[in-house]
Amino acid sequence: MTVRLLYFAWVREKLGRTEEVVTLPATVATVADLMAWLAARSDNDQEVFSRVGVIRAAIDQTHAQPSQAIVGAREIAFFPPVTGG
Amino acid sequence: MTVRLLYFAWVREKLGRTEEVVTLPATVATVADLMAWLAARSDNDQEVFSRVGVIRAAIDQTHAQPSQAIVGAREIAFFPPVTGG
Amino acid sequence: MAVRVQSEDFDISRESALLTAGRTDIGAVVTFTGLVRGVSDGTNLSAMTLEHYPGMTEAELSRVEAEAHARWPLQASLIIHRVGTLAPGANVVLVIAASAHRHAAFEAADFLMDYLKTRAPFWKKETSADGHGSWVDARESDGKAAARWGAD
Amino acid sequence: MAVRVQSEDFDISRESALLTAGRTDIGAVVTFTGLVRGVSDGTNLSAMTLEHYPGMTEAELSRVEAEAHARWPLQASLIIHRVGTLAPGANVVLVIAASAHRHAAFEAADFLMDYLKTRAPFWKKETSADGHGSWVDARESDGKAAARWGAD
Repeated sequence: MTVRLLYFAWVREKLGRTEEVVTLPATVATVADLMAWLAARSDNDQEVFSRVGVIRAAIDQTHAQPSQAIVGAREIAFFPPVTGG
Repeated sequence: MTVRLLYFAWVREKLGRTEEVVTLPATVATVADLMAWLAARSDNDQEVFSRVGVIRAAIDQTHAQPSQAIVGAREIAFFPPVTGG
Repeated sequence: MAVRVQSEDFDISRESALLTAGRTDIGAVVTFTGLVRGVSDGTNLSAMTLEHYPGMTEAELSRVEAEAHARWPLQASLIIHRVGTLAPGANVVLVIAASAHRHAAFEAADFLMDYLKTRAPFWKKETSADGHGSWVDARESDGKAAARWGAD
Repeated sequence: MAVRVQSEDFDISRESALLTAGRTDIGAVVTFTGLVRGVSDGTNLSAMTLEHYPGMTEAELSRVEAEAHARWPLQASLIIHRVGTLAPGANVVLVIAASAHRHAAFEAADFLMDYLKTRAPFWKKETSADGHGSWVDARESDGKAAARWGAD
């Protein structure tokens, strides 16, 4: 499965990129799986994606829980808790 | 004691006057006393001032309870419950 | 803190800008605007006329405003109430509460309206489409709304 | 119902007038304006920069607005949120709720702000007077404020 990943705020700054396209192994089924898979890529990724209780995700522009399945997703975003308003 | 009385809204309309100056006997000590004294003047006054639970009063531009003393008042107003806003 | 009773209309942006101009300690501005509705209890209205008690109105609005400042940390506030004859859709009342934080601004504006409605000496007379005039009855719900805030 | 994400400023009166124009069924309009404060946790700020997630922002604001309409009888509503770099004192967000009655308008505007703060994908970065930039942490109090309204 190929999916576009988007990053915002300090997640974007720490990773040093705004977005990327990744091809995932079939074992990556949920948001939590994806975060673990991303964390294993580099020390920098580890620093961001190991923060499971902090980093939030959205699948196709809708908030998603860590347990949520990513099957069929076109776009998955990772970001800190929102601070608008 | 001489005091200016002011009337508003349907109190004003029913009495047919906006204000008047009255000289009160010493026995009229409270707002309730004043309403009873006014009610005794005519059928029209009776119709308005006998409605003790409805008509509100203000002494010198501050809301007043029926039991409140009127001694020293310069201006006493009678009106229906307010409906602004 | 300011209260005004006037026949003229008001401009929300202008009044809000006057309260916040040159300040950077205000994080939240809540405004409430009350308007004349065209239908009252099923009757079409042609106009709403507001009578008030000059002198006491300003005094009572100032007391209500002072009470809000005593209860919430407000940076600024404003109450404008129109009087005279107004058409359906017209502005009647403007309340503004400005604070560092939003909950104080929301609660204070809500409080100002509840207290204004039960304390300020204004009386509404509706004129129906057929020309019949009738004084608006006070609503029990307004008394209950004001009682939410506890004794003062 | 409308949501807008923009870098330009907004005008409260203009937006409010657009919602109420030609209508006589609206008795209450509540507006909330959020502004950039000049001091944050004791630090003087020179600017606030708002980043957002284009597409999701509009979608999420529309969901929040639809939720408010499902909970209260609203005649009209509006959410405008600015993005980009803003100076202290500048407007950040405008929420308007219009209803026949004031309590619905107050509650809906309060709700819209609470939900917007915990749902809409905006992130604030403060720039201090000495040029240091830091991302604003989410406040636990905002989560508690949103939880006041119960599950949706």
